[in-house]
Amino acid sequence: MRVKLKIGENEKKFINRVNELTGDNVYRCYQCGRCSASCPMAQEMDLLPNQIIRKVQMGQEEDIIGSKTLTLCASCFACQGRCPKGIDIAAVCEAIRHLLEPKGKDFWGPDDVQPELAKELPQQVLVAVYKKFAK
Amino acid sequence: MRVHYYPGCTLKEKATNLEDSTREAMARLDTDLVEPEGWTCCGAEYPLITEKIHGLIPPVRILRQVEIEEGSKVVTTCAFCFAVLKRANKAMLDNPTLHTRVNEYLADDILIDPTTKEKRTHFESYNGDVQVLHLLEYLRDEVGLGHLKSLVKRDLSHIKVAPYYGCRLLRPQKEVAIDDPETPTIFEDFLNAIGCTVVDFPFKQECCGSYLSASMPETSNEPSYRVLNSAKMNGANVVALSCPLCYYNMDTRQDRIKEEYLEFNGFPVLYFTQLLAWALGADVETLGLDKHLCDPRPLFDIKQNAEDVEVNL
Amino acid sequence: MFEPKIMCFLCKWCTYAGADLAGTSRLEFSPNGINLRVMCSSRIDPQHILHAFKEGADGVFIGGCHPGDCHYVEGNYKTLRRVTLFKTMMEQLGLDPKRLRLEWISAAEGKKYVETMNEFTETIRNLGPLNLEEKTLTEEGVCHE
Amino acid sequence: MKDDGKKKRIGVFVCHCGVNIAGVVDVEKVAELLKDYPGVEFSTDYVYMCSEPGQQLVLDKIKEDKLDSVIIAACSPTLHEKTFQSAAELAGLNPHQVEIANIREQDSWVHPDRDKATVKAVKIVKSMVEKAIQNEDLEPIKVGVFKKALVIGGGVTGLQAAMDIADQGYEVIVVEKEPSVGGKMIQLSETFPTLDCSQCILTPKMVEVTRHPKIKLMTYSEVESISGFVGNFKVRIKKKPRFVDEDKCKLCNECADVCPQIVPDEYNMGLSFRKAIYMPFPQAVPGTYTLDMESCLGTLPIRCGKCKDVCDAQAIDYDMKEEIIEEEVGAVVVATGYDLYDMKALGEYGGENYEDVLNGLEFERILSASGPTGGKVQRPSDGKVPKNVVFIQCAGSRDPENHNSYCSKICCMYTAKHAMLYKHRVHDGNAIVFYIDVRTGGKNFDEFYQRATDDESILYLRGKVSKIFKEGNKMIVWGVDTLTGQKVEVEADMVVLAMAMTKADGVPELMKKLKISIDGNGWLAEAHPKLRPVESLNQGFYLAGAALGPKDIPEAVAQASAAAAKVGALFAKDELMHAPTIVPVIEELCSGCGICVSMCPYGARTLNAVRKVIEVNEVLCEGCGACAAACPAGAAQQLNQSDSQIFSMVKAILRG
Repeated sequence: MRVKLKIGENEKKFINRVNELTGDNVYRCYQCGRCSASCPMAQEMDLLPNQIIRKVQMGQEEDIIGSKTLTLCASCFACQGRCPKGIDIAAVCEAIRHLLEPKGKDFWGPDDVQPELAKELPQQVLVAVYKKFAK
Repeated sequence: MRVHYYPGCTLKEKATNLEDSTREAMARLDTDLVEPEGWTCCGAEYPLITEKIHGLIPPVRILRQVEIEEGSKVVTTCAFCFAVLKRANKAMLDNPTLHTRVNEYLADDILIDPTTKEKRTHFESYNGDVQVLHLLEYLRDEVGLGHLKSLVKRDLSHIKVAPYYGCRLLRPQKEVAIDDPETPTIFEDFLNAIGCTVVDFPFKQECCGSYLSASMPETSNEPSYRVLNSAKMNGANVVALSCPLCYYNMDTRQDRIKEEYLEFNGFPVLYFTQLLAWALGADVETLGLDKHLCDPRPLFDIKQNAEDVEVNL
Repeated sequence: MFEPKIMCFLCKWCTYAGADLAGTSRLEFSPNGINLRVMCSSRIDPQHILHAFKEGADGVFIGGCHPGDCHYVEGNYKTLRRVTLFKTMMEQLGLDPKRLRLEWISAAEGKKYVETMNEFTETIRNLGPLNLEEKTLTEEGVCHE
Repeated sequence: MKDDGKKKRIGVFVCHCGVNIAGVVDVEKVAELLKDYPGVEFSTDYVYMCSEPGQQLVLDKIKEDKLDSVIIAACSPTLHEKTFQSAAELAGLNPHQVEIANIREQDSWVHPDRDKATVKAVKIVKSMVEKAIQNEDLEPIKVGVFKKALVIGGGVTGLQAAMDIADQGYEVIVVEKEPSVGGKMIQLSETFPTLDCSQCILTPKMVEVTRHPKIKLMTYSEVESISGFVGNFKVRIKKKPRFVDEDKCKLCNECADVCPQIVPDEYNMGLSFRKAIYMPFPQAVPGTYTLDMESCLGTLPIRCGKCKDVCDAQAIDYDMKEEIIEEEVGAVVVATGYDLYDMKALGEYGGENYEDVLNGLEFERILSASGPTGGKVQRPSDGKVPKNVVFIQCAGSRDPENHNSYCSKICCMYTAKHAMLYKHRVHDGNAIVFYIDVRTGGKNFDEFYQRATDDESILYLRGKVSKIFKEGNKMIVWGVDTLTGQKVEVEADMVVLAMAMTKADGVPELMKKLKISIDGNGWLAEAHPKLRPVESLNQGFYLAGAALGPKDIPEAVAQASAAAAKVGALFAKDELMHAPTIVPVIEELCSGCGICVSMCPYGARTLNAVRKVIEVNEVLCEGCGACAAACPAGAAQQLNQSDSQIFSMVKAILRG
């Protein structure tokens, strides 16, 4: 793996937008990894929560776009609760999903619900998941 | 006593056992639950980013309705609704920008007055003055656990309960937490007050998989299984909770957990209000126990307790 | 635009040092206040404040150490008591008590000093000139601002 | 020395400070405008007033123009007031006739507008001229120095400071609140990076202190209050009753043998038990038993009283009372040390609920040959030898959101030591260290860390642990390795937390009494972080050791010696100069109302009931001026800061 690190206008724009949307500053993260150690979904992820923040710090938007992590976050705030800096990583994921929507990225839609689940799912689940992941 | 109560949409449909047991229990505590006129869904999830302001409209509208009806408090049992209402309320208190924008939007909202049936518009700003309480907080702070204990009619000491908080009652700490997020005791104190045997277990604040059970159903088996298994390993015979979504993941989906974890042979899950109503002497039929996938009825030893009820009554 | 005259009494240990820190940090702010250094804010006698108003001050500022941090044990509490009392007197005299401000600013709070000076200047600017000397006292001995 | 109506001859010197002032303020104009101001005899500007030629200019002009007061319009008085006072003194001028007009920090650096800054500079200078017109020549008040020091804290820092002061020939009192000196260091097993035994290097020092003829040791005692001022403090020390006569006690241990009360042993961090009457540890200094009355069953014969019965030396005295001892000292060294952050605050690591999750000091006791297991590594719950031990760094440190924002500094090194010593004792065991950064700045520190990884094959995983919980008889640790990007779960037999260092218990309350400021974290605040690291702003108080912030033993000892040197420098003088800007009484105006007496925090003012006037102890007066503001008659006037001076200055500022 090799990468030519570039923090140019586009990268800065991306980083600034994430900061704006979350009202925080991703550079506050010093990569202790406690979010990942706390995350109940870490086992399913291709990028751990701390790596998502790292990628934002480095302006590597492209690497995040395809990551499963964005749709594995259930906003349980375990990461934020134990983060020594109190960074809301669920909000960072939400911000990134939001930024990807105009680029045509749709993470989930009403048609994606499995028909056999549709009749048993509690209402709040459908509302929540639609709100979180749909365009 | 009369208090505003926001049930939320799930309680009217899939979680009627939570709704019914809540009403049954509160009636026995002489508390009249008043639903705000014309309430809607709260939105289930609080918007985490600043630009998604529309997510604040439904909860603030509900809270404002409570205020119009001269309520100073609103009680919820659903942990999701609780978190959304509480965070929205806090935003109205602490965030001047959101306060202005949401109120501007709601100023032209139309509402039918509950008494005069007149259409109203041009409302004054909602300033976050309604107190949002989870029922556990209401029981602790308004009813009083000592008083509650004195009203208990049945012996529940044989029920070994693992209290499951999940995420929404405890995090984010500064905005919603009803107790310390790492070492909470409010649920335990409540269970002790109604006479259950409390079982401490390390997964009480770990996530159950939440709404991923809709978008990626296979992923929520493991977190839910770990919670149930931990409760069992620590000697509980039931998990108690307050969230219809956690209930769905941990009870309704138990057949799918069994498919993945062959050694798992089921574990009962209850709403805390079912235990409360039962302790206060409610009829077993009112608790909606037949809705559970893993049958909890063996825990409700009706024969033994019926006599106690009569004696106490 | 009206440029108010502000008389500032600063204690040597905290607020004066805080004002110096604003300087070393090159924080720019409105130049309306001029400082007089005293050993402790408790050196300030209400008659010093009255004198300042009489000599043309539109506002008077007193800066001391945070509660508990006074170099002279509890001088700042004495100041607080005096200022609180004096403010009620100001009302009786027909002077707006907002023209007198007491603030705790430590040696490390250069930024707070600057913010306070800007804020206070703005407050006084909004209140307008005092011109106490030109005002005649009414029969009751009260000056109507 | 009133000038008897004689007009003052004042010189004004406006500094350019290169472009620092002149770049904004029109300094020539300022000097020019001041020329005609009443009282000003001479006015000029110069590029660097504080330079050698600049000072010479002032000196020459004082002589030439017979100036009896000078105003230096330059930087803040905190920087060069002393410089110019000395220069003026060389020219025969009283230093109290020198005033600084601060036109840099409080003008040119904060107001970039040239016109506004210049106008402001003129007003500032004029106000200082007004002050100078009424300035009097003042002579410093001379006070003697009580050449005896008080050291608060009997840990390694306090002991070192006491030894170093005593070796300079001065008397020292050491006050320690615990029954024995030794502090935290005496609890350590071995010290990094040399691995020499902590007790072996500290106990000789403890004994030396007791034998030193100049040192008086007061253990089981606390400082109640300190009054007075540098060179002349009065200290009240509370001596708690030990109920055992130190001189009579023969250390036979019979009392402890018969004592029926068992309580957790503080020395072993509660990992073992002691009796209610006990000696903290065999090498305790002073070597005596102490009866802990809070744990005692009862001294009446019907309750217990067994220890007294059995004591042949008749050393036990149940009637011993708390004593207050008063001492006079000239200087105080504060070496109150640190405590470990409370494990209860870390709920995610189980708080204190898991027996096999230890803090660093508890593990020190387990490693120590004098500890509860005699140095064998056994876990507290079942005494088994743990085969998998997880060490967690930064427990409570570097966490501004939930705990402490600072780095506790010593944990990286002692965790490496812990892991290494564990491997020395359990060869087939696994030691896993979770870290965020490994910080090994110090002589031979990184080499030591490398030994841990190279020779002992200790696995370092980069990531902070989020949760520890018990499953069966294992502790499950949820961590992460950020280097490979994996969430890691470890089944451990025992976990050791490198708990943050924090302020010692009771320190904020004590510092309030001593008027020593503390920072937001509760650490003592030094007078200047770089240049005056062992002094307090409160004169006569010197600070050393971990009470100032996390540090290791050599650093604490170095600070102790530094503080001792400062005390020595103070004691080398026979007299101290006390600032003369006090508030005397103009007797003709004083009605003896006594209002000022209640204003004075130092007890410097007393009412002479016979003469009905206030008398002022000029040595006690610190010159705050609170009394001057309160005096209804204007009889209390601060020297060189009189009401009349303030009025003139205010006028110059507002009308000048």
